[in-house]
Amino acid sequence: MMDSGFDRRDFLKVMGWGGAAVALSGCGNTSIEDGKETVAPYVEAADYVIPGIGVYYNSSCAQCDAGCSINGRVREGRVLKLEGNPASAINRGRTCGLGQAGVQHHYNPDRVREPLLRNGDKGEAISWDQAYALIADKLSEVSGEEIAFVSGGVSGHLKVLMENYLSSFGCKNHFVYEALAPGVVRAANKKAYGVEMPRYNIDKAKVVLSFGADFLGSWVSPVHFSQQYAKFRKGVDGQRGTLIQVESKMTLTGANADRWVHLRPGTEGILAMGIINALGTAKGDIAAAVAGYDRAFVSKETGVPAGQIDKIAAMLKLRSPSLVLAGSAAEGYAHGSQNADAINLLNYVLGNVGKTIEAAATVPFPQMAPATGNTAALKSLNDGLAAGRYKVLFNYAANPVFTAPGAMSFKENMAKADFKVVFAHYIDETALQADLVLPLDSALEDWGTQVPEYMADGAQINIQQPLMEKLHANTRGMGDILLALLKQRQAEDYKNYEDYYAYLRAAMVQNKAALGGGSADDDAFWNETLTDGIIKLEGKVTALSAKPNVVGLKLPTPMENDEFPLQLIPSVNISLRDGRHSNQPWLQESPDPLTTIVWDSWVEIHPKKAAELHISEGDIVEITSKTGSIKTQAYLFPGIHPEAISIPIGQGHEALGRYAKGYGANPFHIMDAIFDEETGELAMHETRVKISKTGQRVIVVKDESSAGAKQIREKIAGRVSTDDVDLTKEV
Amino acid sequence: MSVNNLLENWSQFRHAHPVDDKPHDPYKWAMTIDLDTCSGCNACSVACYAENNIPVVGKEKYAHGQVMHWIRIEHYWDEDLGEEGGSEFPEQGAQFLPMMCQQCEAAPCETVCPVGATNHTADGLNSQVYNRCIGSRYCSANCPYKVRYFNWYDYPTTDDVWPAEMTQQLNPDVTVRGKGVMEKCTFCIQRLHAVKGTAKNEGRLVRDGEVQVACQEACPTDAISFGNLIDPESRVHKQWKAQQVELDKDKQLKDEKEGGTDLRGYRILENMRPYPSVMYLERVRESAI
Amino acid sequence: MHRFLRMSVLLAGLFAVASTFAAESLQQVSMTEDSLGPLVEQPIEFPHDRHAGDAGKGGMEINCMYCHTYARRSAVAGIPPLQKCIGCHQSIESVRETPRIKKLFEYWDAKKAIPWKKVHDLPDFVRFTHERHIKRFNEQLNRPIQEVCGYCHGNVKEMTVARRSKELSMGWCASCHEKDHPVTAEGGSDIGEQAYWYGFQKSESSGDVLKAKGPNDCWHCHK
Amino acid sequence: MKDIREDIAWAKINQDVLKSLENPRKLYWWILAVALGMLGIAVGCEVYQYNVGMGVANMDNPHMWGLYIATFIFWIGMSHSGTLLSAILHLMHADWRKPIYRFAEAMTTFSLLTAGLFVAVHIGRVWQMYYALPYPNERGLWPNFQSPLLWDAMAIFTYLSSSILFLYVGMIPDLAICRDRIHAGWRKKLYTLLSLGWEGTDRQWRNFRVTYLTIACFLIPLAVSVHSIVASDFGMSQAPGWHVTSFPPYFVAGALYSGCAAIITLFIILRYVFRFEEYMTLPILKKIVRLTFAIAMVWTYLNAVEFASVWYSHDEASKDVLIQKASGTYAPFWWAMIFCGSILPITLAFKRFQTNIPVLFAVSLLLNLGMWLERWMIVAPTFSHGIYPWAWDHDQWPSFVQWGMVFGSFGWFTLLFMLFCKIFPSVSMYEVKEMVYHRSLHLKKGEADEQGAH
Repeated sequence: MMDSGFDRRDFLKVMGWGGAAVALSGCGNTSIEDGKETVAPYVEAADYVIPGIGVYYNSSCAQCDAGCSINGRVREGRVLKLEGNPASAINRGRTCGLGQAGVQHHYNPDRVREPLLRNGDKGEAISWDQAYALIADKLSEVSGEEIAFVSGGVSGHLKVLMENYLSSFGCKNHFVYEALAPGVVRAANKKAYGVEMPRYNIDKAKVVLSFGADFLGSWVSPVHFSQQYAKFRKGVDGQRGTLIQVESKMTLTGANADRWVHLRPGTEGILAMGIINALGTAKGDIAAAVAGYDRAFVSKETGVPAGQIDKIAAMLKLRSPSLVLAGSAAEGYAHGSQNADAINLLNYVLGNVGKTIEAAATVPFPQMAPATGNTAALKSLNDGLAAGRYKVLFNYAANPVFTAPGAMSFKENMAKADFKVVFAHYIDETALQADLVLPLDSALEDWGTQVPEYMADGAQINIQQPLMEKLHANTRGMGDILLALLKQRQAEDYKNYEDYYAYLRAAMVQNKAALGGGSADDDAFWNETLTDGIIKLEGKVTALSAKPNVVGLKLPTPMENDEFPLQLIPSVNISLRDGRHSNQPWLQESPDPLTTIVWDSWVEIHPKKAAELHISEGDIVEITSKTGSIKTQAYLFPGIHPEAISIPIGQGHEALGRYAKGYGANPFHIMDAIFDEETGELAMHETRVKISKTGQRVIVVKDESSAGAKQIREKIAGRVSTDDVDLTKEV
Repeated sequence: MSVNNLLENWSQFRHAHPVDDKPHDPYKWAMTIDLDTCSGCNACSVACYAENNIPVVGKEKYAHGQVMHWIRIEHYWDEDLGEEGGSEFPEQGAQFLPMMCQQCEAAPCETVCPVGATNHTADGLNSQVYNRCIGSRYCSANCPYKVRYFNWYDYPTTDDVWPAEMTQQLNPDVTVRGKGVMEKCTFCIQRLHAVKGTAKNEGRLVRDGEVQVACQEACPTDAISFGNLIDPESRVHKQWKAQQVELDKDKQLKDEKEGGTDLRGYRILENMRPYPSVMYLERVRESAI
Repeated sequence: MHRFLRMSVLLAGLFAVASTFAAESLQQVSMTEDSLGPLVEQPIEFPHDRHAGDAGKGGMEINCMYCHTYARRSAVAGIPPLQKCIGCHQSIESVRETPRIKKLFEYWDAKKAIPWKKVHDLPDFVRFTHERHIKRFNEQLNRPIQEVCGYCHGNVKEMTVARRSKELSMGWCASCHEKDHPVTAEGGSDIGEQAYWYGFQKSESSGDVLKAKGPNDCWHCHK
Repeated sequence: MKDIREDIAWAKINQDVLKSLENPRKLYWWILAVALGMLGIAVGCEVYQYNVGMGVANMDNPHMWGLYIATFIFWIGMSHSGTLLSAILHLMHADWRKPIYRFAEAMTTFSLLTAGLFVAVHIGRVWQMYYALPYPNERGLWPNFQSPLLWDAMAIFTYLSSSILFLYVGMIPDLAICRDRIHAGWRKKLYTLLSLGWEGTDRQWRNFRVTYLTIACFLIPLAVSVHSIVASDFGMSQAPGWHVTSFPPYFVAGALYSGCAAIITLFIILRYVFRFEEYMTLPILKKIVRLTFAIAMVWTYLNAVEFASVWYSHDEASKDVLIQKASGTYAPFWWAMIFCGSILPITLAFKRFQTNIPVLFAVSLLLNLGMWLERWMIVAPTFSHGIYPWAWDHDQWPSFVQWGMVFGSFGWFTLLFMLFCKIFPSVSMYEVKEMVYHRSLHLKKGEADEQGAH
């Protein structure tokens, strides 16, 4: 599709054809006019360029780390809409709401447009050369150990350049930080299966038992899992898959479960052991390990009725293969690793390993493999900053000031670094603290490669290519910036690469054999690659090692706390995630699926508990933890354990532009710094709080009507039980 | 609606009943939504915003109930939840339901519009003509599903709805609605027209799967299927047939069998006789657990 | 007869006359044709007559589709990229030094787009597609392209700068859509399964040759 | 007690009535000023709404119609009194209508004009309103003749034009009197033109009577149809609480009801402002009051019929709406309506109140409040509690823009009405003369009988 000689970027230039969309009134003409509007045709145009007809380009979605490949519709040089790329095994032509909103990340009016240097509490625009010079200058003053580089999960060539840059001045402090990452699960998987992220074949399972893994909403690779889920529901020969969700706060996945089991926060591991016990198929030391977990004990600790446990066990026994997943059960608690181990043990006992849990293929280029983010990194970074170990701090694709638990007082510690450089799309909370802010190209303007952490069938490398001309002249791609910085240090090695695009192309073309390019000539291979948007690879598959680890498996039983009687569950909102998307108005206005609340935070309380506390919907309540307190509106929500309350993450921005700033409250601010003993990951659900009315009231802004979420009179949303439906008759 | 149309074949403009006047030929667009696979993730809704230039009204106007989402995800709890003797927890989860204009065959909105701004098209859609609409809002008053949305403000000129940068994202194939007009789901008419054009150019009919509506294209669980109900090859046709749901019935035969049916297909508020073009498949829940 | 009666009769009469006249004349408006629209000031006074006009009158008889090449593939007919003008003109030495061509090359050297003014500019809520009309009349009915373009653009080959010569008002469009047009003419391209479609909207009056009206639902042009 | 003194000299009648064109009491100018002020508020609101959008009226989805439509119906209802008094009572040869029918007709005309404004105010794109009119146009488009709203537009237009005609024709003889009596000035010109050269010849009188009678006969079915059609805006829709067969008669009754109440109010005002004590006598007032009471009971009955038909129907949705009205957010207003509409009129049944001006004034105002609430209670609850539960919204409340507009409409009406009364004789002189004449005949006859008895 790229004809040589014609640079596609020309095409991507915005053409003045009829301006933007046409309007009914207000703007735009409403009667026949001659000679009012002007038309500016191309100076030169490739013959596939037809005004009025969209052209489609494949690229990669950068809204989250799942690594979906997208297909952008471009008209008159403007990218209008993103669809999924059907060729990608991960999302097979589908997208989530987040992905759809990618264009609003690109067109966002609050993007940073100039390099900004701190001057008092204002940022003043400087040129890139000045910025680069400044960095070089600052770095010359410090040693490698005094430099810290924080980034979100990175992969592909960007990661390579990043590592090269850091090693160029002997810096080992690359902190890969993701506020919401399955860190504990990875560790547990490593122990149980030998790999951090195996493939979960939800579609092959007859029963899925999920301990708080919100795989339809926000866990690991939601779009991929959603597709598997659809197959799983259709089932094989009419035997429809059954989903059981065990958690203390209903997630989107929980809302789709055949049976939603609520249990006391943190006792998931105990339940898992209880189920193994109830199965009674375990032998040897496993049997010994679970011996203590009889129905009475488990049911007492977890609050799950004994009958329920038996039912679950019975079904798991009856329908095989099944699949057991660990989500919040693992990430949530100080004993998360223990929970995860217990849950993996259940998988082992059920013999799912190798059936529904398979080894994933990995890309044959280890240096490109994703550096997966976790929260343990944040801890060590924070400690380092607190100790004043770091003089220069780089920050990319992470917003620790917003997402670090209040107890860490990260903001204060960050201030201890003398020189803070933030690569940013918007002025977010972290950028506000920076001394130098460097504006980035949007994901739709930039080149890049992406290696997803979670691989579907086979391995794949996603290509990211510009879908349109830069919106703002003075932004740069992260790759270009790193290249420029590298040239400061190792001019020789990189002199051949005029820009990141050149580097990328060279790097790919060199390895075209390994990338399945075969003997095709370079241009052909490169154009082919750009056209497909992904490179599919066999990848190498290391077989899973299924080994039970029951040694030292100890599951504490929850203890009471009178001062802070409630457990705070910071829930992950499907569209706002860790809050980096809160400035995309479509996402702000797309209601939370379970509460339909928009543009705000809320605290979910079980009606029973609310009645005790005389709290009703719309009351502004104050939630206080050891660390601090926030105020937000109360919402009575049946899908939560009475001993817990839940506040969604992602709102409560103090920066990030007009669509995010000043909406809702940020639960991270009151989060205690409690970590998983084994992995050092942040235990998200361990903060205990008390709740009190402030006396103020508001009307909750939500889509749900005053009828509540009830069907009245007419049948609106129908439901049948598996007994009275015959799925085999379906198309 | 010229004078001779008016005098000769007035009936062409109204479908009293889907069958007793002219049949849809060769196209009748229809939709099926599987509530068992729909996970309520909202992707469809956002995709619709992106495709159809729907304004984001902001918190304050949302609070006033002036939101514009053409497709909304409703969720319902079990009837007995929280009631006396009912369960305290939603043990069977929630029920999600995407609700958009049902493109009724005998649409209540059509008959009442004083200026005929909403009409039935030859391919069985319920058209909404913005530039004809005078904003009497009678159509919405008469819509049983309440899926019509009125432009209470002039969003193109309202701050922060479409700042300069964002206007570049607007879809040139879809009119941006000014204040005072009614709007609603169009089954992505712009996409339908595009493929119908291509088909005509090539002297054929639109093939199944050749066109996807925005919500369907985004849906991660493939819960939405859309196509030409007349085309026996289309997935929608097969689904409707398999579910024994007939477009022109206000009471399906299968429901009259005693002992009910083991099919999931139904249409919402069928008994009010709007003859909706959207069939829903009931959500299924495991009885053994 | 009494005075006040006379008066009222008079009034009634006046009203009747006036209203009927109004009704008539309003109907008439949509019928008047070939009144040239306003003259539009263009950056370069492009001579259509020179390019498309008949050889007899010193024209080049260039096919409309040669420059407005998008018309048969897209909703918009499109103004050709500067590239195209240059493509020919750099090898036409004879007129190389004329002011208009000089101007053209100035734009080219500056790699700057020529800001042409829209002449046939419909209201923003009207979606006209060139593609379908070209296919229908030029390819299926096998009518000469200049005639087909002429339906809406008038006799461009005799204009210099294009001017609107039809009203392009809704009634005017509808008046054509309500006519019966033969579905395929001699030498026209096959309509295949479309016969099905046309059969559906064919008019009563059609004899042996299949005739059909244009689409008449509002959504075809307003969406 | 007699409707009017039989010994008023005809000259005096002319004099008294014409005085009203010259020097009313101070109060008149006060009323005028206040009315103007109220109108100003409404104009302000409309300008704001026109510029910013309907949203400022705080309507939403599902609350698509607000107070505008409610008030629109209210004013349409108002208009029925005039026809009732002048046309129906005219055919029934009820003599007592003669002194008061003129202003009643004026009321009809002006309340129709007010109602018309509300349509314009309600429409989202008022600048495109002409689309709703069936006129031949270049686009070859016609409005949708199936839509009750269109019938509405037509019915109201017809009603307005014919009631103006009726008002005018009825005035011709009086205009002639004015023409002859008034001193030169723009008014004289006006009257001369309007009186169409009336000389009071027998021929003219005969034609006049015939014309007047014809229009009267024409007007009555029209009046009934107009409000039936307004009722069908709701009856023809399928929204719960609207889809009621008994709406047309119910609406007509309500209309006559509010009309009569309004007549009482204006009767009292005019009587004072223009010193019409001689003609607008208490006995006449008493008759109107009785009439009002009767209609009130009819309305109450039809109300009950509607509730019953909903209650015993199988239409669950409508039933819910009814329950919602009586117990939900709108309950206070709904019960207020019941009180004002059905309980309060009982007072009119008592003789001692039937001529008690202060009481009647207060009551008549309250009755109209009740009637306004009735219209609102028809419109709003259905929207807040429709068929589709997800779209329920019980919290919506009209903004100051809507209230301002409603408030202002009364100013607009009063303004027009008061101006009319100042420019045209608001008491029909020639008919009062007839009345006096009939009265004296009657007495003479009585005396004759007495003599016969001896």
